[in-house]
Parts: sequence; C-alpha cells; structure tokens
Amino acid sequence: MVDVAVVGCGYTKFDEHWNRSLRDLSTEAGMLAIKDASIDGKDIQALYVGNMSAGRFIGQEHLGALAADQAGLIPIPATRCEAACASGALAFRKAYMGIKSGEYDMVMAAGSEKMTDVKGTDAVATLMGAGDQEWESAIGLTFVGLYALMARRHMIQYGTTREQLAMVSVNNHRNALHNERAQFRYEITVDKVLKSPLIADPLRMLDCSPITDGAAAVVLVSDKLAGRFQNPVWILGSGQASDTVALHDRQSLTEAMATRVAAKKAYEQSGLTPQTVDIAEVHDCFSINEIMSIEDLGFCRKGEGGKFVEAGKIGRDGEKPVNTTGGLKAIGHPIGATGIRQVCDITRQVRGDYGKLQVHGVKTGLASNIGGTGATSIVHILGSERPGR
Amino acid sequence: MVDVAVVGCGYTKFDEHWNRSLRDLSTEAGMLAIKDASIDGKDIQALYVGNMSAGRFIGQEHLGALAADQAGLIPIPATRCEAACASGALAFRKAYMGIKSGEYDMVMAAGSEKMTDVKGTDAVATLMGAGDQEWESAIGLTFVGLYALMARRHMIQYGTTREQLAMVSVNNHRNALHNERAQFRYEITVDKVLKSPLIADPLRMLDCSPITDGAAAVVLVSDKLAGRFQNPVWILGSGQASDTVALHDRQSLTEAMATRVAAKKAYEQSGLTPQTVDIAEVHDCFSINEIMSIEDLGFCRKGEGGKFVEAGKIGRDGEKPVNTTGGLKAIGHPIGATGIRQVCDITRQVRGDYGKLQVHGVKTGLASNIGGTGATSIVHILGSERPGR
Amino acid sequence: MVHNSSVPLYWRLRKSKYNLIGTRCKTCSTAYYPARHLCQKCRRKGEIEEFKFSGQGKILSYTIIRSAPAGFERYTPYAVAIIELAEGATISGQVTGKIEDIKIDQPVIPVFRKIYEDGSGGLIHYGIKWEIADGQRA
Amino acid sequence: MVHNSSVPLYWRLRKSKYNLIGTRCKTCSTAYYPARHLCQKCRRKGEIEEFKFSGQGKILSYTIIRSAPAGFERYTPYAVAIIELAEGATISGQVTGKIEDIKIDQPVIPVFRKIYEDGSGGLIHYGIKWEIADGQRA
Ligand SMILES: [Zn+2]
Ligand SMILES: [Zn+2]
Repeated sequence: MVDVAVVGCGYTKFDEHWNRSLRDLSTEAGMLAIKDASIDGKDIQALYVGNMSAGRFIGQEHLGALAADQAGLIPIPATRCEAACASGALAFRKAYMGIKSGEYDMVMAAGSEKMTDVKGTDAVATLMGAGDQEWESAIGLTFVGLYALMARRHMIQYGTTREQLAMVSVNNHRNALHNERAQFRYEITVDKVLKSPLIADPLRMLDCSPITDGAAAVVLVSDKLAGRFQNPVWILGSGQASDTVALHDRQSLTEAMATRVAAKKAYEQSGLTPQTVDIAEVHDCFSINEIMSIEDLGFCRKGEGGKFVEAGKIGRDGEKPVNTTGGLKAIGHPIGATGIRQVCDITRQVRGDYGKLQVHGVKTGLASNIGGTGATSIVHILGSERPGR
Repeated sequence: MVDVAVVGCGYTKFDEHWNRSLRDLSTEAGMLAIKDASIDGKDIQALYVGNMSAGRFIGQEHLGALAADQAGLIPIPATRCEAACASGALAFRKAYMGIKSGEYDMVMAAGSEKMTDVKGTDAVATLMGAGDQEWESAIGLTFVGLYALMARRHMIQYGTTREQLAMVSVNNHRNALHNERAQFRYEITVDKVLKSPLIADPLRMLDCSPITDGAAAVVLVSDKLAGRFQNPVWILGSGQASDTVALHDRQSLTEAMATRVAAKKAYEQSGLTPQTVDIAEVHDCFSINEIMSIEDLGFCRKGEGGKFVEAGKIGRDGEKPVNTTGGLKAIGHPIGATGIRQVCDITRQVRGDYGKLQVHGVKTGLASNIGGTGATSIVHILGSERPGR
Repeated sequence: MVHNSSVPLYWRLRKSKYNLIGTRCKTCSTAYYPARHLCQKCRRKGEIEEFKFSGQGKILSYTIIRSAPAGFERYTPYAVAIIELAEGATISGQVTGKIEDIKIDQPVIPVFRKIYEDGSGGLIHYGIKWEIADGQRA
Repeated sequence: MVHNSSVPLYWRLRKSKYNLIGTRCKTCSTAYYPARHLCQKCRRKGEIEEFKFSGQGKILSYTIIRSAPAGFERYTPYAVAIIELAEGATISGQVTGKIEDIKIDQPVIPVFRKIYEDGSGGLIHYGIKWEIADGQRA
C-alpha cells in the first residue's frame, strides 16, 4: 500500500475579482502550491481540477486541460472532477487515489470557481444545478431555501435556536480576522446576524456564505518521494459517499447520511475518532450546515450541535476548534475551490507554520466538504505522522 | 499490481430522445451493463460518470450523485469526470485507477449526454465550452469550424482529398447498418457526402457527427473478482495526455500531440503496437479527426491517413478495421457517453459475441477518445488475455 | 439561462406534474413521486406500475423564498415546503395562500396553478401548488 | 446563453483585444498572444513583460462558418482564420472582405471592427478582425 502526503499548498485571495479570470486565478493558486512545495512544475505528473459550473458561469468546460495549459504543464494528464460544492474534495480524493494506484508519484489537485461574471439571480440559478433540476429548481427553490428547510426542521426537532445559528457565523468571522486571503475580515455579532435581511426564513444574509471568485491548489506525493520534503502532512483517511440529489427524497431532513458514511470510513482508516482528531474544517455554506456537520461528524450527538456551538466548543481555544481560518462564511466560497482550500488550511495547521492563524498543538485535522444539500459528502483526515503500517 | 477487467457493458439507443431525460437514459445504460455482467447492483462499490455539459444542456450538475440516486446505488461514492468530448474515457480511466488503487474491486463507469433539450444554435454554443471561450468562442468559431481549419491545413500539407474525407463517413455509415442502437442506419455514398450542405468549408453536413442523446455503461472488476466472470476483457494499457485548449496555440494543426503521447503510453503498457492491435475505435467527431487519429495512433505515417482510408484498410475486412459499429458519425455522439460506448464496442468485439456486428478473430482493440480539438486525449487498449506479469 | 423553460422537459413531465402521477412497486408497495422506474428496495425484482397519488399530504418543513433565482424574481416572497404525501413519498412544492398560515404538520391539498411565466418566450408553466387544507381535515 | 456577452469578461480583455497587446518573456524572447503570465519555456525563471504586436501576420488556415453558434446567427457566412503573427504567436480571428480572396499564406493586417451585437442587452462587442493586405505586402 502506497501512503500519500501533502507537501505544498496555497490559495489566492478569495474575493469578487472583477478584473481577474478563472485561468489567472487557477494559475496563481498552482504557482503558490508549487512554490510552497519548493518543487519544479515539471515534476508534476498529473493534474486534478475541482470545478462545479464554469460551463454556466463563464461558458467554459474542459477545465482540466485549461489549467494544465495555463500553468505550462502540458502534456500531463488533467482531470476535471465535479460533485457540486464538493468538487474540490473530489479532485483531492481522485488525486490521492491516482497516487495510490501506482500511476503517479507527484500530482497537483486544484479547485477553482469564477462566480462574479454573471448577475446575482443567474448565479443563484446556476448553483441550483447542484440540486434536482426537475423537481427543486423547477418550482423556484434556491440553495439557501433548501438549507432553510433543514434549519426549520432542526429547530423544531431539537430546539436549535436562531441565536445558535448566528453564533456559527460569529465564530467564522472572528476566525478570519487574521486570514489575509479571506473575503470578509471583520467581526460580526449575534445581533447583527439576527438583524440582517431574511433570505429564506429562518436563514438570513449573515447565515450565508457569499458569492466568491478564487482558486486553491495542493501538491501530493507518494511515500517514495515524501522523504525529500520537510513537513509532509499525511492523508490518514479518505471517505466519500452519496445520497439522493433531491432533499425531499432523504430519509431525514436533519441528518446528512452521506457525511456519516464518509466520516466513518475516514475515521476507521485513520485510527482516529471524533474525540481524538484535533481540529476540523466543516462545510458552513449556511450556518445550519455547520451545526448539522458537527453532529454528523460525531463531535457531539445528533441535535446537540447548537448547544455545542453556544458553549464555545468550536472556538479556536475550544474543545474542538472548527473552521479556524474563517470557514466558507468569512473566507468566501468559490464552489470548486473550497474543498482544496480546506485541505490547505488543515495542512498549514498540522505543519504548525501558520503564523497568526496557528492553533497550538495541532497534530491531526479533518476536512468535510459537502455537495448540494448532502448528495455528496467527502471527508479527509490528515496528520503529521505517517500512517501506522 | 492489480489488473482490471471489463465484465459487463451496454448502451442505450443513441438518438434524439425527445421523450426521455438524462436520468432515464443513464439508468437504462447502468441496468444494461449490470445485466450483461450478471451481477447485482449492490455489488458495485463506486460509480464514475462522464458528462460534458449537463449544466448548460439541462441546468443540472452533480451528475455522479444523480446517477447513483436514480440507479438506487446510494450511498456508494459517485464521481463525475469531465474532459469535454473525452469525458467518457476519462470516467473509464478514473474507474480503472480506482480499482488499481486498491480502494474498490468492482465499479461502474458510465457516460451520458442529453443534448436535444436546447435549440441547435445553443447546442453549438455549448459545445464550444470544449474550446477556448475567451479566444475561440468569442469570435464566432464553432467546433466544426475548428476541425475545418485542421482539415484545410491537412489537405494542403499532405494532399488529403475531399473524397478521402467523405470515405470516412461512408465507412462509418456502412458499419452501423447492423447496429440497432445507432442513430443512422443507412448507407451513404461519397457523392452524397460531397453534395451535402457546407457547414464550415471544407467540411460538410455528412462529415459531422450529429447531436444525440444517449448513455453507456461498463462494469470493471479487479483480478481478484475477474475469475467469477466468463469472458473478462482486460485493460492492457491506459494513456492520457493534454495539449493547449485553443487550437491556435498548438505546435501543429495537423497532428494531435496528446493522442501520440497517450497512445505511446498505452502501447508500451500493453506490449502491443499499432501493427499488432486488431481493431480500433477512433474519435470521428468530424471526418478529418478519424484521418488524423489513424495517423497519430500509428496505423500509418503522418499525412497518409487519407490514402489509408481510400485503400479500404479501415473496412471491417481491411487491414485495421476502424469504428466497426459505426463510429460517432453513424451511431451518434452524445458527448459524455461516447468514450464509454467505444469501450462497450471493443469489449463485445474482443468477447466475440457481437452477432452481426462481430469482426472475426478480434483479440485486442484500442479506443481513442478526444476532447475538444485535442486538448485531452485518452487511449485504452483492451484484450482477451490477462496482462503478462 | 432559465433551463426550466426547456419545452421538451416541460412536455416530458407535464402528465406527472399536472396529475400527481408517480409509480409504485407492486412487489414491496413502496410509492414513488417523482416517479422512479427502478424500485430502490427490490431493484430488478420490483415490478413498477404507474400510480396516482391522492394528494393528501402534510407539511414537513417550509421556507419563504425572498431572494429568487433567475425566472422567479417577480414572485417573491413565495413559500416552498416539503410535503409528505399520505402514500409515503415526499415532494417539494410551493404553498399558496397567506404565508402566516403555514405551519409544520399542517395538512395540505394540491391545486393547479401557474408556476411561472418564461420571460423571453412567454411560455407559461403550470403545475401543482399546495394549499392549506380546511380545519376539519387538520 | 451567450457567455461572450459577460461584461466583466469583455472589460478584462478589451485592452488586449483592441490593441493586440500580449506578453513577452524577456528571458527567452518568446512572445505570447493571448497574453500569458507564465512563460511556458522558462516557467518561474522567465520575466514576463507587456508586449504590443505589430499586427503583421499571415493566414495559416481558414474556414467559412455557415452554421453559427447562438449570438452569431445573423452574420453567416463569415470567415475565420488562424493567423501566424510575425512575432511568432498564432491567433484565431475573423477575416473581413471577400471570402473568395482568402488564401493560405496570405498576409493580413488587423482592423478594428464590430465582432457582434448582443441580442438581448444590445451591447456591441468590438475587436480586431483581419483584412487581406494589399499586393505590395504579399
Ligand atoms: Zn419494491
Ligand atoms: Zn521564457
């Protein structure tokens, strides 16, 4: 069995980049990761690109070849992976499996999305491509609407409060204060969240991750090459699972079955548990998703996510620091880039070289990236020690 | 090293399916492959889906989860792969690597495209997502236009004739006569091709593969499971390479560098050569591409593809039977499905159970799937004997 | 960019959407709406038949859409709910009537309404919306 | 669905498209149009600078588009060529003038023209087309 490590990472400023194209952003992210790894671009043997909807956002498909082309990596194989908002983690997982297959020893996994070339209502419609086009989009549902349906049910079933939801956003904004690449670098309060405009009741503007342009990239190597690098961060577990595309077809509106299945696999492979993993990046596209994810990943029992947040356990100095660099809410959410950005942040925290963003003593971290309303869920666990063999 | 075999395959009728959706077609193809393999759907551990542009054709992304959902395969991991017109072969290659990684022992690779829900000019624009949106689409180039630019150059550099181009379509139509799932099942003549309307000079209507709806699927297993199946068809070689997305950025307009790189790898792995492989499925999205592919795959020297076709060497009883079931031209070209359909046809020919479509004595076959104007090229070689070890 | 306006798509689903017609597996009695042609439980052993739902249902969850996708801008705010049908399937749908009246677990009945009008082509899309059922049925 | 009509995209590329401005690697002298900000040969060792092309070029290949994509329907038939610029880069572009006059290897010069008009918004997209150069220059 081949072991795989992350040896370089980087992401662009996440922002509304009116003056920059998808290809610019992708190339910048790739160069950042190459520089971080101190390698030569020529050493990379394959490229995996996560992107959700460039076909609709900018009229461009064939994103793998485009990224290889722009980064001067031709003729290496380039693969675009898509699983809606989990496209980034999907590219990462396929890159990892590419190395495990024995085909490659060094690959790059990147993610990107350029969302601000279309007007807002078109972006909202495009994002619904992650849901069920025939039965959800067709009746005017939006992405935030779908998560609102989950939020209301969660509040009724478990007594989760509006304030607890708001605290998720407050924590994410606070964590982003020192993240120079975050879209929003200011603190917000529960009160401010509760006074922000309703978007889809009970969710408000400040429960929602924004529309963002950005790209992220990481370099992965096999154990054969890992010795050349100072601080390889090992992939200890990788799990992926699917659920129905339409929310109304699920067994439960308040639980992401796919996350539970994917997490179980990643925990088993890593030998870690929800209790022993040090930090987590979770998918807070909307505040309710962070609460549900905290539960589905096993950090607390189902229904207790709100209380877990309220008790401050997800803070940087809490029991289980979550989204220590700002999460999707404050860093921004360029769909295809997010899953890779999460891995970048876990990698830096595990390496222990993250400056003002560093959480003390992190040896292991988990990244959970969710597509649509939970139809795809991908969980990775990374750590500083090579997997026991 | 794990060896991988195809043990089941099937594809839907390729057609303008006004009354059927992408999800219907995908599910049908999956069921055909499951039935052909005589397995239970529950045995499948992961799903890979090739699709180019459902986001623009039907407003639906997240095609992996959708296919798993519709086929009742939840919660297995589902991955959508995209490399424009090579999306099918890309899904196949990733499925193969998934097994080689040790992660899975039985997976399904499927491909699909639903192209007739939008009007013709929108389909033409959507297909240009495979090219360079900023510098090719933006000036009104079309896909056939790009291949026309190659055709004219090929004619000037190598003396390839208009008649030779036409003979490609004639051969493909003849080969489809007994293919019940082909979109066009009638013979055409060189004269008819030459009298069909000009679309982008020098290419005419009958040089072009059509707009098609359809889906295809195959089941792959590791050597551990292959013994359970009667006629496993082994993957002997797999190569993938990239080139610039824009045609104008290439080193040559008459040679697909990526195809040469991908083919070289597949030949080396398989121990076969252009001379010893029995048959080939090549990517005849436009007639010129079949001629260039025949050259780039090494069946003849660069520039002699036209003469190779004229001499009848690609016929079912020729020296190197090409597209023995009708090719993209006559079977139809539902973009994401084509690469998987090619593997289905090679699999049946190698198994030797293809009825009226059977070419006698086929032991090995090559499938070449090209994305865009050659920015992605993927070559697979399959055969009846397990790879020598 | 409003893909819901695709005429073939509309045409394919109109019977099902106008009449609440789904499918049912004769083998295990599971009812599917939207229709599935492969029973998720019995797979190939399941025998699928067309099945008309009664339209009786109740609200599992709901939201008010205040920021709409392209094509629905002129209808905000509008209510969307997940409805549990009496026969077991669950479905998303718009809820008509006064927004303040909508509550979890409330019984609803289907009504035939305009879903939206395609801005460019002028094609009007009809379908089922849901209305709060009267007191007796609650 | 005409993504070329995106205003930010148009704005980002207008300087480059109006003025034939690309880039050049000072290290190896390779010229890039469209601009690249990473030299394909020198990679990080290459120093990239802005570079204005002379506009001298010749036709490598050409075609006549008779079946157009959405947005270009009203302009058929129109000619598109791949142009090799004197400084080494190659680019796709429309060729103005009489279609019959176009031949391989013919010298061309850039002219500023309307590329197309966005049907819905009415935004007119300008850019460079190519014109057959006169006899002396051939
Ligand atoms: Zn059943
Ligand atoms: Zn240079």
